[in-house]
Amino acid sequence: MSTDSTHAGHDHHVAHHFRNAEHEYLTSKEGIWLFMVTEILMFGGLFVGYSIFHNIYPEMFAEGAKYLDWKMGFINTLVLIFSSLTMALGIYFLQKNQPKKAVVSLAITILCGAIFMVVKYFEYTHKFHLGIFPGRLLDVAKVGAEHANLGMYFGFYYCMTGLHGIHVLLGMSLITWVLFRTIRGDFNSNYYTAVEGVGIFWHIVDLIWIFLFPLLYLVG
Amino acid sequence: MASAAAHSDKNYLNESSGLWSWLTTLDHKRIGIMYFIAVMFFFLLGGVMALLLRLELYSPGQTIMTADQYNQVMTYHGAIMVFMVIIPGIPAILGNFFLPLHIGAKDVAFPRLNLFSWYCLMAGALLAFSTLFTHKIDTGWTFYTPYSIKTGTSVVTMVIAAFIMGMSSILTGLNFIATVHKLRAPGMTMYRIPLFVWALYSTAILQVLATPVLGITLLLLSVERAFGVGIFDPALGGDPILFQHFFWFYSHPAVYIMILPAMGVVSELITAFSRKVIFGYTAIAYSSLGIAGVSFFVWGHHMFVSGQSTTAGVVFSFLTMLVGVPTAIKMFNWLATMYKGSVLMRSPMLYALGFLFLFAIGGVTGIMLAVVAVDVHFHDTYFVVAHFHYVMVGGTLMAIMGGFYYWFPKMFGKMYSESLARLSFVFIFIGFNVTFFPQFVLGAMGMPRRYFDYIPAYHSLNAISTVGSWLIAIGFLISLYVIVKGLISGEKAPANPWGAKTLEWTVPSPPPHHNFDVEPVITAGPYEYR
Amino acid sequence: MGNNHDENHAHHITPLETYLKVAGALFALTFLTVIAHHFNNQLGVLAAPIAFLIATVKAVLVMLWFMHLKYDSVMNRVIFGAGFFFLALLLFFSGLDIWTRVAEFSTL
Amino acid sequence: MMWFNYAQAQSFMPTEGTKIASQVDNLYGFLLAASFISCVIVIGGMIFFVWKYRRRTETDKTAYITHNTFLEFLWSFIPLVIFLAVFAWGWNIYHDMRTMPKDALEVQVTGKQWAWEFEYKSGVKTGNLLVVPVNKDVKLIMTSKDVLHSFYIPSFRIKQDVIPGMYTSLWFNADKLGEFHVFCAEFCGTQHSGMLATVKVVTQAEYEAWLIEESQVGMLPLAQRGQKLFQAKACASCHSVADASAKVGPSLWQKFGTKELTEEGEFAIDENFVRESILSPNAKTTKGFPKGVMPTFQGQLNETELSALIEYIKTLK
Repeated sequence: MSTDSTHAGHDHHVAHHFRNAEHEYLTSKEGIWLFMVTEILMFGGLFVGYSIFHNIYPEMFAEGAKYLDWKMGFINTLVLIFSSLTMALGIYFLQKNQPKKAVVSLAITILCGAIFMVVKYFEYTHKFHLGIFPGRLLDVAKVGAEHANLGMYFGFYYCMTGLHGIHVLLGMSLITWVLFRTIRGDFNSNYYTAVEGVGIFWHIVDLIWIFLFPLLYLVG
Repeated sequence: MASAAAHSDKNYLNESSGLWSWLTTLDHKRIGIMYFIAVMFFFLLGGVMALLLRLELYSPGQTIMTADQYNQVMTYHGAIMVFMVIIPGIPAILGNFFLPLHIGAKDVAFPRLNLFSWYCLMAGALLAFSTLFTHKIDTGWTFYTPYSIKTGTSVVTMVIAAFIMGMSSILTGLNFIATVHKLRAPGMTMYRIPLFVWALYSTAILQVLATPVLGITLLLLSVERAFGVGIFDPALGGDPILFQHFFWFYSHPAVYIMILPAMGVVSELITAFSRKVIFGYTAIAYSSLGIAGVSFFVWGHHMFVSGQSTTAGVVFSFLTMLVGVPTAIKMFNWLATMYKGSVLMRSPMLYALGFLFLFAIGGVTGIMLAVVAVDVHFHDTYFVVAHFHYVMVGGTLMAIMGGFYYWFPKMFGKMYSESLARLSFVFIFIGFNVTFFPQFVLGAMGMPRRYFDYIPAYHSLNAISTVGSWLIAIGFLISLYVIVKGLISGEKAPANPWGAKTLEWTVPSPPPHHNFDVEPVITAGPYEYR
Repeated sequence: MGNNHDENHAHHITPLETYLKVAGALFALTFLTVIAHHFNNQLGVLAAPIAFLIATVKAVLVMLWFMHLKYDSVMNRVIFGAGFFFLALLLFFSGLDIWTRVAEFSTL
Repeated sequence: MMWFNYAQAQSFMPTEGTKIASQVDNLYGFLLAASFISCVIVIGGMIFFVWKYRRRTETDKTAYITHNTFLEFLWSFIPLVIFLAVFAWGWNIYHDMRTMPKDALEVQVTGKQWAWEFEYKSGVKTGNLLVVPVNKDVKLIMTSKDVLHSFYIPSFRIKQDVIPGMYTSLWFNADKLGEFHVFCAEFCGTQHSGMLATVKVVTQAEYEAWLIEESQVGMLPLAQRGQKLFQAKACASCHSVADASAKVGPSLWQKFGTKELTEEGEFAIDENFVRESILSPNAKTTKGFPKGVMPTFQGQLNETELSALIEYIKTLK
């Protein structure tokens, strides 16, 4: 959304239908926020479904939560919060016209995203190993599940963490894109709309995880 | 105006040429035309399917297709008309073209996103049509579980197609909100924007807020089919009624995504052809917002007999009644606009009056359906089919046609044959009533919808309805001829053939690439006929 | 709305210190969540509300400072808030149906 | 034709078979009248204005009327009052519809693709035929075996979706003797429009006699029991028995003892073939008919019932 600009070297060119750079910045930012609302509502649908079925089958959900290792979720929470900080710092350094520091911050953010995905990978493979798959693929006998429809809990688990994981990957590629543009010198204290937009997206990813962590790992 | 018309012969149509210049254009006007071409094609396809359905229902028993084929054609007719015609219809064609012109902007806020959303619609449509060559789906456009989980057809492909088309709709809405908020010309306050823009704005809010929930619902349905998660599958402890809640949370506001822009068009037409200031600008503007707001509270009226709780049924029935009020306000305001006006019956006005006529009937039958005890009888019968066709076709399609004839001179810089356009209206209007009025009676007599076959008592009314569908087809064919002939050999259109007051008529026809050579400064409301 | 903003308005820059404080608070709250989790049995029914209360506080911190909503326009705050409002609506009405449904039991 | 045998249409609505139906019709009548008046005001007003204020000259001056608060209040408030009134009226009737009577005659209803099964407390089972005594509260406890269906009796103005995995209910008190249509009103696949049943309202004495007759099915000769079973399981909605016409499945008329070309090869139709076709229908399917359409009856029929069905199929000549 924030890409309606031609990036010719260092000077940002304001698109013809805007009055000035500030006009473009404010409009782009509103566009980004509107897009974030759709993200919230899409994830929210899953949260609503989760809370309704959690209410209908509290014991089954409690059983499901037992198969999750809260330590993994905890580590990932810390990693994501740290990445959110470095993302915010990336923008801060651009505002201060310190692109080198911004590049380092953004690189750390991508690294944190990668760590998050690696931890997720180990969590997933461990579950697959135990026969814990979503829905009817869940091997009730192998898992030794007490509730026959335990697959529903893991349906939610995989849908929510999977969709979140896709967003993490998406966020990482977006940050990589602004990272390269920062190296190229596209951004400075006068123009950093794209970084700000990607930042907001990355914080949304963090925001969703902040709720997923207690929902899936702790409360169950 | 005169100086503007004489200004230059460069306009958005001939400013660059070649197919590639169209496929990569960022000009909102060209994107509007591209939507027009695509939607017209989809409409033709959906229309042919409608004719086939009516032909099959001409008499009881198998007439021209088997039951399975009927169910497939019924599904595609619904899905095409909803996702590819009526939802993108007015916002994406007329909205794209005229929203920036109406508020004095050079383009929409995010032109690339605008083009991208056209490609989303195309990608979704292609994916949807791909299912025609695999296992044609037969769930109806509503994809109700558990049938959509059990049927052995390409539901997942279709659902992903709908997801992508939904994305197109979201992006259009997002773009419009930002445009209305940020790109208004100096002096163009929110109370000076034309009512069409108010309607598009309200629609855009719905598109942004409701569509994501459809997205997640459809994704969950795919997951349900792939992994049997059981959220919507009763066999696995899920709740099929919850699917309906999620589905209608989007699809009821979607009904207003379809009708609100139509109301906006009608507001423009009535004031332009009565050459009189709109009556109750504020009331019409706020009733658009009001309808959009309340539409999120009423979805349960699609589920009065679904097995949802009695309490929920009563609450939803009550809230539904509230939607009726802003709708009534609009109807009366339009009437009052004509009072002491100078009414000219050109073809766009005919369509606007046709809208009023059909929407009045669609509206009052809507109230009948909102009364829960009466709805129990009418639910899922032809009464409902007739009702929503009166609103969607009689309402939205009439407004599309009217708006298109109104703005045709501006869009293409040519005039069309007025007499043939009127003839087309006569066929569509009469044909429409012949087709759908008998369906109210059929519904009251108890004929359920989505029926391939019916008991002989329903025969004569069904036959009348089928004959009516042919009249509609003739009407649209005439319109197609009018458009093609106008494009090829229409007279050159002046900048303002109707003497209307909104901003788009101050620029030459067709408008130049950047819309306004000098940014307009606005000092008065949009309908200053003094 | 967009017409009369200050054209040369300099964007608000949150001090580095504030970012670090917010991050510190987020880390602390995450630890607090886990600590509370260890007392689940003692907390009983309060366990879930406490966990979500902490999560909400964290979310608000992220939104206000990391996402700069504290210094953003009212419109953007309203837009973002609308998302949560309509989500609550979906939950409320779906729940209204599900929790007021009177189950019919077969007598056969 | 069938319509008139069943119930005569009265002024575009089906016969009122219950008191609730008359109440619904009264409300509908009111709504029709109110709607007609509103349409006359709106459409009539529109036509009048269009004619009265038609453009006479190109330079017509029009009045500059931007709004009128009192009028606008009136046409918001009056509709609101009417809407709330009809809402309350509708709620009242709906309340009666949804309040289940105590001590009602309870019948278990099962919807399946594409037939209705009814089971009475005495164990009598029927297919697509619901027999009830007149002037007695009847409560239907309904569920579905596969997908959503909707149980709809137009003459009683009642309708309720039938949902797999849960029970929904309906009640009625028929005050007219006769036969009434039952439709499936929720889309359920290929034969959705063929999923019809009949409600037969009879006197209490006739009802009791019918129940006894039905419960003595066990005494009947094997072939006749098979015929009853064939009806109760609604086999006829997919298989014709009187001629060779194909429905959803192949005709069973004059089939026994012949050879059948299936997707898996040619087989003689003997007792074992029929048995297998009932219990595992997808093992061999007749050429030209898709697999996976016929549900299995494994576990739903005992040995005697199977023999009865086979015996009945033998008699289709």
